[in-house]
Amino acid sequence: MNGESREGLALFGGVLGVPPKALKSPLPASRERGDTGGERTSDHMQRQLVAGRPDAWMRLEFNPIPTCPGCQEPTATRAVLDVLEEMGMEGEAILVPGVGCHSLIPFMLDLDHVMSAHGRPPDLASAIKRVLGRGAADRALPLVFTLQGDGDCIAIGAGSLVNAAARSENITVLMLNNVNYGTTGGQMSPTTPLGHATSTTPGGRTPDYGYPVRVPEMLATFQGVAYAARGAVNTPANYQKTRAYIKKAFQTQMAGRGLSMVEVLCSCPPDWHMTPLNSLKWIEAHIIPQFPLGEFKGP
Amino acid sequence: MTDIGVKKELVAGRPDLWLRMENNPIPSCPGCHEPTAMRAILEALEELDAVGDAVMVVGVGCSFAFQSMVDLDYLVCAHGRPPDGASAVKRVLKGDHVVFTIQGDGDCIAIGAGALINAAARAEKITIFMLNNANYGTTGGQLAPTTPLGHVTSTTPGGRTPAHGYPVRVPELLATFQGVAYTARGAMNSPANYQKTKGYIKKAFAAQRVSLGLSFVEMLCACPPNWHMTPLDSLKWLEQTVIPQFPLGEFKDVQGASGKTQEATR
Amino acid sequence: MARGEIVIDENFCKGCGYCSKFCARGCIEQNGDRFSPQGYILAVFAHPEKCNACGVCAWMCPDHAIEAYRLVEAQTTAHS
Amino acid sequence: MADRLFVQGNEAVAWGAVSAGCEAFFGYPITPQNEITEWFAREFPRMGRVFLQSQSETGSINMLHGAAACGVRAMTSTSGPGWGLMQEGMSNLANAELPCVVVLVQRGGPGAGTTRHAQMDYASATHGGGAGGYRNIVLAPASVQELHDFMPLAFHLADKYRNPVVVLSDAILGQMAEPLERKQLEFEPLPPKDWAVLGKAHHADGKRRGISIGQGFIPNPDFPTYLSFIDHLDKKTKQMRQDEVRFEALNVESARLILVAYGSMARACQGAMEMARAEGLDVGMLRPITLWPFPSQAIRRNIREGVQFLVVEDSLGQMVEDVETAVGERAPVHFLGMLARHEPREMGMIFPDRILEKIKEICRK
Repeated sequence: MNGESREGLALFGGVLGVPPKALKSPLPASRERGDTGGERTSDHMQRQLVAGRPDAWMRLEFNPIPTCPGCQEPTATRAVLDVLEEMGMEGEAILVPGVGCHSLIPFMLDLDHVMSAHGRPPDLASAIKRVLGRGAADRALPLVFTLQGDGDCIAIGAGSLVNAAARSENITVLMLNNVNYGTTGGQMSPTTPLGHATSTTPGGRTPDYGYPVRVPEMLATFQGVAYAARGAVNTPANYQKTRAYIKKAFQTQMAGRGLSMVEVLCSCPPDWHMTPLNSLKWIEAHIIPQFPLGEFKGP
Repeated sequence: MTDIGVKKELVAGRPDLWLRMENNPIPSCPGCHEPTAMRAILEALEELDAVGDAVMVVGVGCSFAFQSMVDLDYLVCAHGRPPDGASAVKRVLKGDHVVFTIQGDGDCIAIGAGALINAAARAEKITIFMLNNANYGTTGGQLAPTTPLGHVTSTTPGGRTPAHGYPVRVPELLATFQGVAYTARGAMNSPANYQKTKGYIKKAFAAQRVSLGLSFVEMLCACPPNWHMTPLDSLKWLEQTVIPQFPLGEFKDVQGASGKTQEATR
Repeated sequence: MARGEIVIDENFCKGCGYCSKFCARGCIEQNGDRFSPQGYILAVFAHPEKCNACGVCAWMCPDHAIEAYRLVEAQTTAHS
Repeated sequence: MADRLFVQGNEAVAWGAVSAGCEAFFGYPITPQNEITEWFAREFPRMGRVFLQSQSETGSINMLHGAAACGVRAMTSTSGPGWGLMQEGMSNLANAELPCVVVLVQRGGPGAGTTRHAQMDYASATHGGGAGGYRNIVLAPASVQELHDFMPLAFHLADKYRNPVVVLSDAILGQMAEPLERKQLEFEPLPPKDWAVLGKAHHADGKRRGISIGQGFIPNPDFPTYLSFIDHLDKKTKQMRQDEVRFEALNVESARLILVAYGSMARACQGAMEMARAEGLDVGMLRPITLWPFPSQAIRRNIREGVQFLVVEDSLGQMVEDVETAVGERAPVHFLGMLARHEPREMGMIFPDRILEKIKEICRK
């Protein structure tokens, strides 16, 4: 992917079947944060940007983001980008996505990334951190983080995750937990809560299929894990807390204290067979009780 | 030399389940504790009268050799995959079977971490025995995830430091899973520890029999050749260096398991 | 009270409704009158007078379709 | 920097990697390649280079993926069962077009097989076992010196084509010791790795870099469609087939019988050839050095009236199929496999006199 350009991203139009033509975005093509843009409203007021697309989010001029309506993975990604911007670390950040719905997100981010095989991002991230973070004089320490789904992280990738924790790798693992396999159509994953119906547990998950895995709690038992937390983005308050967790995780990594991990609960309305708004209620009522929010191991 | 009227009674010999290999010793190194651990498991099976129902699933490592030495039905899986094989055996057989795996530490938590974690997540009614000798014995003593800090291996010639990470404590790790009924860690270095470990093994089997969930027992074993020690020194090393980093005891025993254990034992 | 304004990128909106749910002041509506080019029911900035530029709608929009602005008195130094 | 050492084949691999400028090694213990992993564990940290022991071969190959994406020369080594676990990664590395080197020290299969010597991984190394559609250059050294020399070559070819390269050793070569002359090999200059992922702040043009295993699946400016990516792979594969075929031919011009063998078996065959020629038999030998691309042309060029081929492999016959394909119906192809080991035990080897017996048997007919 040499010389990748923004124009190339219009190619997603081919994927989504939308003709790339004159749909004009009302947003200015480029702007600076806090820039008034010279635009004045009629009553001599000026506009100041409060919250927009994060700068690292590349514009897809002709298309929406290729996720389902109400999917919160881009929301979780926004929290990550906000933190990167706050820390001024966008230039040193290397993102390692796995395979799942979130695999598409890095293509839209203006960050260096290496896509991994299903479940293996901790392996790649370990190697990248050790190769680039050798204390060479000509570069700052890289900020290496993975972006994984729940299936990627703890089903197919459990071995990689556990052993990265055992080796106390200085990386950050971000797990977007939508409690099922979203990409393949909503099958049971190890994090599916009891009672949650999926296409492979049509009557709802029962203890016969085991119990949901609580990853931050599990990782907190490792001596080599420095930070483990679980957040959600279903309300503005939870969003802000999650953002704080991610920031702490990144700071833990930059301080070289060991592996840091943040799980983010995300909604998946189509595979839960719910409207987006009902899915937020479902998170509040059925998922958070089985996956308590908070920090489980901290600096 | 027995007097008339006095009968010789065997107190301890080879377990009945140990297949006699008349002309050969057991193919493990002098001082290796893995056959001791196997003896504890076999005795526990006999005491629980579970021999006929037992299926052993073996991984790859020094414990690989048990397949030819133990008079039990067995299945050998790929490196690290015995929890997968055992899960299927338990679910397919459906009856009152006692399905257990024998794995080394590398097999169990390095290459097989994914299989182990997901068997725990599925709350499989199987028992997993991890024989922890703190290194990769079969391939010549390399670093394992369970190598204690300071321990010299052939891939950490200066001793394990935090740069290589910290040793994984598997029973403590598994205890966080809702689907895990019983976890414990025993050692083979003294008669007292042997007896305690056998108790843990029996509880683990009992938890499986009453379908409480996955049960797990780690057994600390000496590996004199790869530790570059005499067998006796290796016992001291186990006592002084390994056990302080791997505390012995039970880490999870879901409510009622102990009570039901007695019942199942009877 | 601070005054605000939001801009919804209609090409990006997928009509999930999170913005209107989390707008504490009820500025955003989805009344089914307007559709995006992809056919989603658009969120509409129906009550600009109520907006206080908190930015929550923009955070909670998974599709990054919203930009929220605060309205401030025009500076004399600002370009005209 | 030429200096002479007396080392095992497995250590020669490590010295070769060092002279190639390898910066990172990721490994997992498996017999019979442990000496490689242990050498790197001992020496690399001292050199300020990266050594990391993975949790499995799946981990090794994916760590290699990460290191290669950073643009450094990185390698791993394994044996048969580990090679099986690496197939996923090999396919992904080929899709992501990442250069790296895998040293495969063969042992007996299938399954866990035996830790003793055999040549059982020819087919999976040359024809691949991951998600299909990729090709790797496979180099087959036959001496400790070549184990050293082929490492810089392998890294060079990997960088040249942005493709993984396999060095196919075996337990005999890995465990035997021979004199080794350490030297720096020179190759044509390579383009800079401006695709490497380093963090956005570290690129001259300020644009991001991305490495994907979904090239062709997820469009990018270089490959907007799947077929455009496949077309690129096709060109690359054809160029490798055209430019990278390597082999060694001994006395083939006039030979009535041509031996075909690679790796440790090529050495046994060379001995057998010399013994046969001393007895007046007109025997030649052709040793493929690249197993893929396979030197089919070289074999075809030597088909003349009355010529026959004898393939010797320490397996049940894998390369023989490629020789048969190259020869077709135009000459008889004979085979001598691992069942011809000199004693019916797993430690046995195929010795030159056993090959000579077979040569005589063929020539007598």
